[in-house]
Amino acid sequence: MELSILICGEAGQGIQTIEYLFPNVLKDSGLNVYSYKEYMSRVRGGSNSTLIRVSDRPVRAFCRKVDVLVSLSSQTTHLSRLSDRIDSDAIIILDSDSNTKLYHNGKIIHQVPISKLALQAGNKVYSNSVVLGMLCSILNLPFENALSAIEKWFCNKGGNICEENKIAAKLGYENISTNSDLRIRKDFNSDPRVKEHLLINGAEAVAIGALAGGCNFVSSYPMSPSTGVLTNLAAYSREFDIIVEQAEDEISAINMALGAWYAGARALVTTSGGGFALMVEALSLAGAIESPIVIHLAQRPGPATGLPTRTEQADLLFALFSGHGEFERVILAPGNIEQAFSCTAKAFEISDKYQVPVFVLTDQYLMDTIYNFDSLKKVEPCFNHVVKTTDNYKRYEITQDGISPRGIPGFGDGLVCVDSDEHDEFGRITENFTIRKKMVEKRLRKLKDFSDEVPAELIGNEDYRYLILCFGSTREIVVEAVKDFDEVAVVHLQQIHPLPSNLSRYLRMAQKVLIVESNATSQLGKLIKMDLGFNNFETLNKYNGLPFYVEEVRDFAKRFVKGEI
Amino acid sequence: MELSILICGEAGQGIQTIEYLFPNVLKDSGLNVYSYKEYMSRVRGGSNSTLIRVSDRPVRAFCRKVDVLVSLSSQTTHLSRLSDRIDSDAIIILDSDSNTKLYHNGKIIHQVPISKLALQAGNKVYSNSVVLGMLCSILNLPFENALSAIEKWFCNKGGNICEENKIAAKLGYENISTNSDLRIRKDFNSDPRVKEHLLINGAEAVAIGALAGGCNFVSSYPMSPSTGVLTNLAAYSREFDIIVEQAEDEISAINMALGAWYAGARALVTTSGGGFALMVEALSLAGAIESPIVIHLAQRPGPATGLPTRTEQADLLFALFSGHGEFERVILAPGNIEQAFSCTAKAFEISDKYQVPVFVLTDQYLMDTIYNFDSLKKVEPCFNHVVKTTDNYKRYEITQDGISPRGIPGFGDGLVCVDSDEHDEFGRITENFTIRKKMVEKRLRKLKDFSDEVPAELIGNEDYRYLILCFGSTREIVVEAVKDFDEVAVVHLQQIHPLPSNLSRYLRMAQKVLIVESNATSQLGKLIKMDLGFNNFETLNKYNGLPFYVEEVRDFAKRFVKGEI
Amino acid sequence: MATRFDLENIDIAWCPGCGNYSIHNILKAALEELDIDPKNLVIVSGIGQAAKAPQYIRCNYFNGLHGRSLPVAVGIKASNPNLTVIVESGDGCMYGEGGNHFVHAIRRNSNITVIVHNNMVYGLTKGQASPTSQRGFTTSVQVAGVLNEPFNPIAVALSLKCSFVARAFCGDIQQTKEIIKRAILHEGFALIDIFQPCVTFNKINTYKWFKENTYYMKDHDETDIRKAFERALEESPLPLGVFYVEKRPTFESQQRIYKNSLEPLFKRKHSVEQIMNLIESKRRW
Amino acid sequence: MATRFDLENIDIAWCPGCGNYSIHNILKAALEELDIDPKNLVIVSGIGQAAKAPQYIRCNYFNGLHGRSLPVAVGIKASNPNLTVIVESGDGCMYGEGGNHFVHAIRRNSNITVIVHNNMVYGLTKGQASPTSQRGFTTSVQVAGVLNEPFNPIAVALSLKCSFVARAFCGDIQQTKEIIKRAILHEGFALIDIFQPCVTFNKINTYKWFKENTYYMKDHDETDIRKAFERALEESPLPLGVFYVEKRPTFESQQRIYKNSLEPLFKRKHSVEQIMNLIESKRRW
Ligand SMILES: Cc1ncc(C[n+]2csc(CCOP(=O)(O)OP(=O)(O)O)c2C)c(N)n1
Ligand SMILES: Cc1ncc(C[n+]2csc(CCOP(=O)(O)OP(=O)(O)O)c2C)c(N)n1
Ligand code: SF4
Ligand code: SF4
Ligand SMILES: [Mg+2]
Ligand SMILES: [Mg+2]
Repeated sequence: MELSILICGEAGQGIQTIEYLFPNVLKDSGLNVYSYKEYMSRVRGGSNSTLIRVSDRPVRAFCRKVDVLVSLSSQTTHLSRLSDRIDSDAIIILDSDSNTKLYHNGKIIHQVPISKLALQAGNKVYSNSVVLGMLCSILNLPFENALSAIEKWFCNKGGNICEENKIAAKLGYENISTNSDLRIRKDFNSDPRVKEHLLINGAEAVAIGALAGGCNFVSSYPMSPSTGVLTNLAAYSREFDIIVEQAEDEISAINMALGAWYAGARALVTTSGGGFALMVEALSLAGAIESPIVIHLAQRPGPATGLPTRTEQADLLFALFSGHGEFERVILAPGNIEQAFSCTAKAFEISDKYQVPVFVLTDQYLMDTIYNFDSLKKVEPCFNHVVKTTDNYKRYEITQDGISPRGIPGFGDGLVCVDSDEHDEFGRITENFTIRKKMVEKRLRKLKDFSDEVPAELIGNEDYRYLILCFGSTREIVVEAVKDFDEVAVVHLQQIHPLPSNLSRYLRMAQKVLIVESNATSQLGKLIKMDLGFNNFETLNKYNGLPFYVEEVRDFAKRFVKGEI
Repeated sequence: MELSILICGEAGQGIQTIEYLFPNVLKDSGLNVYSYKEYMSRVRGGSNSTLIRVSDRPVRAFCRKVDVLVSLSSQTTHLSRLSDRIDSDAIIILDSDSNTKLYHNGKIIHQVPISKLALQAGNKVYSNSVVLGMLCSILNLPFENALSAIEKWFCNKGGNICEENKIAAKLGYENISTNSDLRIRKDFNSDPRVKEHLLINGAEAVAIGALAGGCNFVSSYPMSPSTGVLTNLAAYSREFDIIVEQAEDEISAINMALGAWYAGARALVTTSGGGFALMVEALSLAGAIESPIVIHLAQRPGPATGLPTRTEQADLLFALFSGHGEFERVILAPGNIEQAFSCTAKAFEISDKYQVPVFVLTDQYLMDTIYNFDSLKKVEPCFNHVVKTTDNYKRYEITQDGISPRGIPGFGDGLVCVDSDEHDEFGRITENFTIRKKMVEKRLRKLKDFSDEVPAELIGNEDYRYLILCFGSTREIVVEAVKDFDEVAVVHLQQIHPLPSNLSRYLRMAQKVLIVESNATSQLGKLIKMDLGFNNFETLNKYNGLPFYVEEVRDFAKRFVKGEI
Repeated sequence: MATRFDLENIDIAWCPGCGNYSIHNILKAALEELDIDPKNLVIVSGIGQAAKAPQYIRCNYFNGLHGRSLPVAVGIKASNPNLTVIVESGDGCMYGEGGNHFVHAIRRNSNITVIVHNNMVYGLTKGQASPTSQRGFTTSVQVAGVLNEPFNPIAVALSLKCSFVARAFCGDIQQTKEIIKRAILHEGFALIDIFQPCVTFNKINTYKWFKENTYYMKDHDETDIRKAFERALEESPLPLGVFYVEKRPTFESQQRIYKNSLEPLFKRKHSVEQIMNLIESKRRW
Repeated sequence: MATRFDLENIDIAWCPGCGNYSIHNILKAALEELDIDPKNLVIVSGIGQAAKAPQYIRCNYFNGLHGRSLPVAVGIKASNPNLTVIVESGDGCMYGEGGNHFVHAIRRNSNITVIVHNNMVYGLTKGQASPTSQRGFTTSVQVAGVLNEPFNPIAVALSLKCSFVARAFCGDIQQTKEIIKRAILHEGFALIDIFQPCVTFNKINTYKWFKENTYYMKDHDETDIRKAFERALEESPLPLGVFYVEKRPTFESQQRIYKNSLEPLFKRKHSVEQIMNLIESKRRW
């Protein structure tokens, strides 16, 4: 049993509140829930929508199909914008003064006086509560469930707000209950375990993952869609020992973070493509001074400002090759919320251990995705890789594995000297050709023995003939898309660089390989050609700013399996 | 007949003057000359050297072998630093108070009282003139040749300077003539045509190429080894209609240049890896607004500050994948001085025509290389791609080849609107998914029909079994290294992206392929795997900050042909 | 007032009640009164709410990167001094991300007009502190309130001897328009920092607050930089008006190539012969 | 004077006669007199001739990127407030490439000391103009001479209410040393712009020129920012000494985590339990 609900309207009309309250109501009711919002780069007006999927089985992916659409706006422009997602059997509800039906592009529109009911309850801004009531009624949930949500959310705001919102919800609830066309009453099986689940979005998962990784310093500059990680950490800074600084620009942000690592902190920067572009020189600095640094890079469509609030996976090769000169780095791209947490925590450990930059590569889709899940990976105590220095300490001691014990100033008897120029083992500037060569080799040796921190994950039939490869945030979409296919398996990559050693075998076992990426130039495909010499694959790409729909991956995969592609 | 002379000493001791005067003397004497300097990142002191090769045939490459070494310093540290280049048969001359011999590390050192002779002529700083005299004598050139050089250089400086330098040169000349050990007197065949040759370095060639390409605006920030292009253009600005602006930083430099292109100028930025790293966001802007921009990227060893005055080819993949989001670009890497000129001129034409960023990828080796040559490619009148706009002008009109006629403000009846956000055909911001998709495709379509501006160049035996592939500044070194090999040919690439269409055939015709690159990670090799699916090659890499020696490429190629590699 | 700069059928992305609307209207009126030809006008902006402004005016525009409007404008004006070049951006864009260009563009004294929509907050990214946010201002990032000394654009511009320095409040249409007109007519770098309420994210510095905390300078000597600096340091109330004006050669006027003619670069000839001569000269030394 | 900061057998890359040597010696003497432990001292620099300075002192150092010393220093001091953090760089590094950090680090008021070797030229890259180069200064890039208004670091710092602002001349060892000592002891961002002749590339602003064109301020009220600004505008001769001092909370002292203890971040416990509690709290809303 499943239902897919799309709520649309202008920025500022209250979608955000519903998007927060309703999933929580559903979870409290023991139902699985997924939500994702697509929204314009503006604060008021425009046209936004949030998809909420409800199910008695776990749901975790973006889909095209809409069963119920609720428009907070009376403007039909929102419907037009979403028209390719609204099939003829969808129930469409539009705010209106009347309670009658209407036809739009051949579809029936149920008009509900949402804002009128809100006004009746006391204020037009209570529309979101009206809709909450409506949605609860549509799903046949007891009204009490809506009520307790409203109490939690509004009842510390003082005045009549709480009571009036309750009335608004009630009016919405009743409007639907008494409207025979709109009683859907699908019967969901409530699962009591779901009530105990976690419900967070990708941004929170990265932020909490950072804490789990021992992050105690974050310096960044706001940029969608990466800002959520910064604001979450800022909120945690009220209780956790973490310094949160908004820098004057991204260049400052990353240099500050490098200073922090140098002095013994575990620092993070969170940014998006354009901001990261400004950090590239300092990334190379991290390479030169062998400083750890964790970079959360939340991708959005480029080039340049592009589509600031939308999603894409087009910065993979940029992350891999950015920075002048040659030095190592690690790139992790979590596939879902649990992995957003675990990759970020792991990023700090890897970065500290190998003394290389580590990227956590996400995107707007993952940042703004919410679903319920059972648990996160266990938080481990941080292993501190810093050594107490002795007199005559060599920051860049040449070692077999290329990793030199890392000291910090003020801890031990040595001096810690780091230099962006080529340097000797003590960190002092040198132009000696032999030392230069040794230092290049030392820096490039560090990941030679990189054991796979996150192997490629095979999902589905182990005796596959067809393999679908994807990375990062497309995981759940691809998995749902082909879950009922015979002879098809999915391989998902979290560890993009170095590529996990088990990947090549998976690829070569397949008769045909399809690579699914949210970009136009098949960047993972290029990487696989380059790193594995594997050239034999088809590609599916999307780059209009929206994530893949489950359905379009499914349709394409069908044709791929049939040999039509 | 050939002689290889190495002059060494501290920064500030006058090597630079000799390096300027002596090649000119040689050319005026009808001898072919090549020179390259390796020097430390400091203004005084340290240890630098300049290699000058003289020959009666064209010489254009860096070699290990030194026949004559002249040290302007009495310190033997310079000799130690250069010891792997000094064979037992080399004649070593060291400044000293006495005129006697000495043994150092088993080699004979001829002591010549260079600075004493200079002082005798009037001032210690005339050492360079003493050495000039010595060199002319060693080569058995008439003293008059040295004399006229000194007149040209010193005789507008006023006072006794001119006369005293002449005396110094004379003293140097005579010291050698009367020293039987040091009379080398190889007999070179003077070629009168050489006297009419051009003699410029790579930096001048790029600067003049820019003028030839119609460059009339350069905004940059000083950074070795790219500054020479800026200072040359600044010098030309006294006569040419070109605006030269030193920006406050590289971010400003490139944004200024984009403003200049927008208003109808042809703008260049010249920088090195670290400076370019700061331009990456604006590179993406150029991609988004489809602005032409020419970027001269003079590579030096990284990461970070690295070795500021030395050479490397390690920014190839960085140039190729830098910038967030997906957009096209062209990368040209000239192989010698003539190509430095022609590539730069061509870069402006390509950039204007396709409205994409074009890189001219050089390095310190090419910038600081000097040799005589017959002529440069003909200067062509610039074809102005700008259109006069009409009312309702669409800056981003969707066209079949992806290229929209480019208007500029104040020229025609239209308005020219460019936007770093995703935009419609008029350049106005949009979040329409369909338009987004079309614009991505339009931008990526522009180079689909890119006819090879510079095909891969096959040098040597067309019936080769062994192929050596190289790009950019290693051309002349590799060509000289294998010129006497049977069954070996060289393919040199100037056009790195898009790869020229004739490359693949050349590669697949070879039995074995060797790729020679001045970097540690074989970046061209990676590119060829990725773009051509060609995986079957060996590599030779150098990354200590010095260019390849002809000899080391030759030795490696020998072993490669023998099957030892 | 209808102007030649109006666009039809456009969807303006600002919130209802936002101060950007009035700056927008004032600017159009000022341009109209100065009789400027839209085809000869270029508005350059960065990224932010304010930076969307050129999208809503009939003109040429270059809507570039966050923080990078000034170098673009300098490049445009230097390549074609006949264009009227106006920069319009937000406080974060100009003084935060773009701070270094702000400093150095002032030193250059390009003949451009710079209008900063100063709402003391990052609007587009939803309410973080900007360099001009007041101490104690709490946001989702500055959870304990802003700790830094606010950036005083007037004082900084004066310390750089900016040749035209003014502050305005968008709530006062008439005087703001006059200041903008003077700025556009001024030959050299003209800065106008305009107080602009952000009704969504800045609940402290509202229309009311600005009205109550500002006053117009009277009898102020615009040529006295010391006095101007003293005024710039005043905090409550904040002075409005023109702080300082100086006549100084512009960046463009000092370029050799514009000494005899203002012909823009794109109209100048590419002389093959001159280049050939240069090349030939390299056969001798 | 021999100090605990001396290094043996080092090859200093500066030209003979360069002003950097005396700044170097003065700094070592000041540190010695303040009895600072080299192990507790971090010198942060960028890239340039001046920026090589930390290589020649016995201390911890972070020799970072051109222009980026300040954010690094802020990050270090914030992570471990017990370290003495000094920034040493050139005029190009600090006011050119690093201009935006200069502006905003001052606003933050981190407790760091910033020593700028101001030789009014780009030394390491061989003689181009820097932001502080005087008008008319000709170089291989500025072939027609510098056209821009020189950057006045003192005036700019004052306009940002920098909590300690001073100018010195490296030719005067005694007074420069005293200023440096005061700056290091000052709690907050302390700027000392030190005139430093570049004997190789700046033939205008020589030792002699600086001697003849500077004077020490007498009877100057260091707490009066208006007076300080007036002084900062004086051009010939140029005033030396401390222009302005203000006591203001530092960046570090305002951080919640340092309210009760100055324990550096690396010594603080990673509390698995606290994180588990946070995670568990996400099961409820
Ligand atoms: C390099 C970069 N960093 C960050 C951003 C995200 N960003 C867009 S607008 C903005 C702040 C806008 O504030 P302001 O300039 O004051 O304009 P307002 O929206 O308040 O008018 C930021 C941080 C970006 N687009 N580019
Ligand atoms: C990003 C970047 N741009 C440019 C350079 C080249 N560069 C090195 S030092 C320097 C200028 C140095 O001038 P200044 O800071 O005044 O120091 P000085 O050498 O005069 O002491 C420049 C431009 C660089 N290293 N990095
Ligand atoms: S967020 Fe603020 S600045 Fe932006 S449009 Fe709304 S009110 Fe105006
Ligand atoms: S170039 Fe100038 S600043 Fe650099 S070391 Fe020499 S004299 Fe000093
Ligand atoms: Mg703002
Ligand atoms: Mg300097």
